[in-house]
Amino acid sequence: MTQGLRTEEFLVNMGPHHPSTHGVCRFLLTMDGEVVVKAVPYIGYLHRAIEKICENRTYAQCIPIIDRFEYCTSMSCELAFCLATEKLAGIKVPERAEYLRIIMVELNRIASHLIWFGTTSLDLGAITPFLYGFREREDILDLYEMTCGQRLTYNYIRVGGVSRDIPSDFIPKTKAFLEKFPEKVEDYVRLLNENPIWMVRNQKVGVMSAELALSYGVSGPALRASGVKFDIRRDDPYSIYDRFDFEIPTGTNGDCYDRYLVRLEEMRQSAKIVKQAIEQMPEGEIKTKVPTNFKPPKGEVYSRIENSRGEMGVYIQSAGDSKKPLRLKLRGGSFNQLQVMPEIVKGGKIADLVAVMASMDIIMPEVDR
Amino acid sequence: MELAGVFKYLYELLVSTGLPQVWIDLISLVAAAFVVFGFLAVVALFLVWWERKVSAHIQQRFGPMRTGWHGWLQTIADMVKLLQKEDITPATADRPVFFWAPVIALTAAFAAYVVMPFGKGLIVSDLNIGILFMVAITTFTIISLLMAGWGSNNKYSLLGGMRSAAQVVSYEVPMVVSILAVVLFAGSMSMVDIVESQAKIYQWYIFRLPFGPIAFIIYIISGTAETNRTPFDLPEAEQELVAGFNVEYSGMKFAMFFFAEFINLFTISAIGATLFLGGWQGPFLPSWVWFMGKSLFLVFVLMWFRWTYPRLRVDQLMEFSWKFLLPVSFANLIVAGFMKYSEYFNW
Amino acid sequence: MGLIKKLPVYLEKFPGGGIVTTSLDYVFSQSQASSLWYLLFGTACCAIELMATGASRYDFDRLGMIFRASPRQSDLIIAAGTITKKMAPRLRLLYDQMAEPRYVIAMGGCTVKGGPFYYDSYAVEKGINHIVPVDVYIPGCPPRPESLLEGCLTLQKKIKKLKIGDWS
Amino acid sequence: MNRDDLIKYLLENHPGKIELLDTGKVEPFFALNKEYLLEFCRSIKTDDILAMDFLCNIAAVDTGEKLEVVYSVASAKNRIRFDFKVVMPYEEAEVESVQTVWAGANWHEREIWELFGINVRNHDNLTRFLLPDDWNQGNPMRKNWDAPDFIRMPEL
Repeated sequence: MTQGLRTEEFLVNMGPHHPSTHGVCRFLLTMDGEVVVKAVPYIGYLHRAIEKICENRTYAQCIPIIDRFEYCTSMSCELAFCLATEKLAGIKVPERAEYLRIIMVELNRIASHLIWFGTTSLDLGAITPFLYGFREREDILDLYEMTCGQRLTYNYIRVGGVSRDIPSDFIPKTKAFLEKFPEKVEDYVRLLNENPIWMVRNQKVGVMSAELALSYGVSGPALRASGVKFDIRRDDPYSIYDRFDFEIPTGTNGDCYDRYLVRLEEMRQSAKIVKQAIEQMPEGEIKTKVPTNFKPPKGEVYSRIENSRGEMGVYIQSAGDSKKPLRLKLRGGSFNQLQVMPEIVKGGKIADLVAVMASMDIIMPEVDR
Repeated sequence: MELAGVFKYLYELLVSTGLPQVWIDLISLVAAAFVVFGFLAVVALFLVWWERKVSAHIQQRFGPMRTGWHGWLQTIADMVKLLQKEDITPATADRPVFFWAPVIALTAAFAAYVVMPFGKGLIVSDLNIGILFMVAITTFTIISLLMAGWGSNNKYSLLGGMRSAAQVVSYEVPMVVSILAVVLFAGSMSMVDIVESQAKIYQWYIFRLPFGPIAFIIYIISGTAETNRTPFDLPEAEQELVAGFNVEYSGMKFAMFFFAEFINLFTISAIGATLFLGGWQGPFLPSWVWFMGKSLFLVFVLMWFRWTYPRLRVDQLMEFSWKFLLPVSFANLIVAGFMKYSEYFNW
Repeated sequence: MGLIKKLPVYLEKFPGGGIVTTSLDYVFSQSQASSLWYLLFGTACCAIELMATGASRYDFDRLGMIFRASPRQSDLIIAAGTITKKMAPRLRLLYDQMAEPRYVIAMGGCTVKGGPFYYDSYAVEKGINHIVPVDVYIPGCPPRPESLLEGCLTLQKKIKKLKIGDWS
Repeated sequence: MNRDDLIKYLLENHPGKIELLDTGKVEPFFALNKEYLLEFCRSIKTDDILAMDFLCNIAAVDTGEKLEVVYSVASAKNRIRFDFKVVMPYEEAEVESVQTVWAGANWHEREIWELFGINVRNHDNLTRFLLPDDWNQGNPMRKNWDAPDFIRMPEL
């Protein structure tokens, strides 16, 4: 193409402050004109030493810190940590608390996917869907606020149950939200799915094969879009997910468009799960009594749940004689998804990098911790 | 109320002072320049506010509310604030290029209005090559964007400048070809002649089937690309290039780019209104009201595009222009030629 | 810039110049306060609340605040989220790239004093006030959009009191 | 494959090389010698019955007496998950890189190298990435680590 014309590659430093990096990731791009020849991610700009902090906190004190590990889905993080601790200490959770947890976590998945929907469309230049996504998210945040008083970092799910019962108007309001939410999703579908610009920007962009995804440990919607039907909620069921009826959407091509479709469908499925959980929820206790400074027996456990960005794992090692964990390691889906990025953006345009980054739904605190 | 009468009266007043003809011409030209300049400044201020309001209501919010009634003073506040800002020139910048880029952007944006027929008899200079002049002068904006991209000595601005150059070169062609179809039919390049050839509503070029609507759509698409607006806002794509060519500009220089952008938006809409929607032609109301109404309607359409569509990628943008718009516009030109030839269509 | 700064000095020499300076003060400070363009700078949890504040329900645009991606064109950094030791030099760089007059809002506990990451963290900068000068502190983890709006109104009040000569 | 079958299968296939730890949890937990690590990882990945194609996590642990590196693996096909760890004294803080088996191990290993000071043999890119580029205060996740500006939470 460029025979006889001397061209030179140049370096572009994208980030850590850049509108499309969703926080503070930095890419060092080697560019040939508009084409990305090589992309090297540099992380750590949000490394807050959460693991070190948690080693010096009691188990109850860890929960607020872990909230901030992945702030888009704080509820899931709490759930992952509490499940791991309960597994370690052998604590049983009351039925009602299990259902409350599921309702909260699935609503949180919807909220997180709405953030993804907004930022993705923003990254591809469509500003209005961003505001639509946040509009629906506010309704979910209202539900949380009436339950635990916080909008973003909840500290609601505790070891042994949940911190408090839901108020009396929570159920009707949730039902009202679930009633209108599918229509809103249809709005997004009408706005973007068939939009020719949206399609050319996303289809055949950032194709990730199933083998590549698995070898890099990519999980969650990104893995399912590559055609691997793997969902921890179904394949390694935790809590009470085996009682619900839901589908696991998968893609075929593993491109940005499939990842988009998979996430849209997941929002619908989550709404379905919440609906079932509300119907099945029994009355009763919401918390097993656990002493404030309880000391789990000596042991170690790795427990994982399906977060909205993939597998969220918590590894806890307990020394047995301490009220603090000896080691707590958090594993977020974005960590592996960012790692695979250089492989799949190679040879694309700089605009494709933005599209891929958006469709992977990378969120930096999960990477940096 | 026709504004042309007012200007005629003022001109006669000037003549009656008995000054030599040279002075009269000079004074009237300078006065016309000031009037157009002032008018455009008001239009640009209004458009910025309007854009924010339109976007806000599309997005189910209010937009500026606290600076004046429904925020109508917002743009003025923005401008006064930008005036107060520190004027930064990066140490590594190519200083003259960096300095002159916004000036050229603004000048090119204003110069287009020499041949714009604002109303019946309201035109600064009715050149017989009016539309050619217009197309030529609006292209100057690109030079300024390239200068800004190069002069800033920043990789993002350079990419932005390059993108805008490539984009405008490729969209200029279908745009001119679609305009040519109109010129062919009007038989003149003078803006006034073009407007006068669309006296009745069925004579508006947009209603002349089949070539009119196609030419209009091609024109609007390439016009959106020329003004660097979504879905073709690649030169300043926030998510890719931070702010594109103007990433290093601050204060008044940025305000000039900002102004030029909105004046260009109005230019594209005004040309569209003149060529396809009958310009100032229309019943009952004064001619300048019709002109403004049609232009602002087109501005609204462009804003609607901007707040609805995602952005194209740079290679897709080029493909769309060269592989789709250009062939269609040529075919359209041929159709227009046949129609002109056959008396039947020539109403 | 320098000229505008010296304007009151020249104007006061004329009779009635004081009135002009006072009304200029008013116009300038009002316009600055009502058009605070903020830099799109968010690192952690607070960035989500910042986005939510910009979205439909709370709508930053009502106050005339829109985001700019380039620091050159923005007047305000809303430091939303934890600033780590690795990020601190970048924040300073961004601040240095902004054009005067510029303002900083420290949003959230992390930027005020390290927040929940004050103890036992080896990587978090304990307060951004020793990186950049801060105008308004907003506590909370993360602050609600209402408190962010309140913080912006406080900043506006602060700016409205400024006189022409006061700029740094 | 249930828990007992899995334990039996693994112990039969790697006789004397791996040791089952009693944690009482659903997923079995093994300990193995660090010389055997790479071979073990290869074999469980290529094994048709196991096909552990998914590396969940690598966590390094400083227990105060010794260092441990814990690998959590899963199979997306066969719904199997188990963990294994290598234990080493402080003086021999070194493991073999498993990124030839699972490419995603790369960053996890960089992390344990940076935060725990455990050297990773045959790793292609052991460079700073979580800590600032000019970091010179050692490996902060070690238990005995301390620095002048490191403030411990007071006991309540």
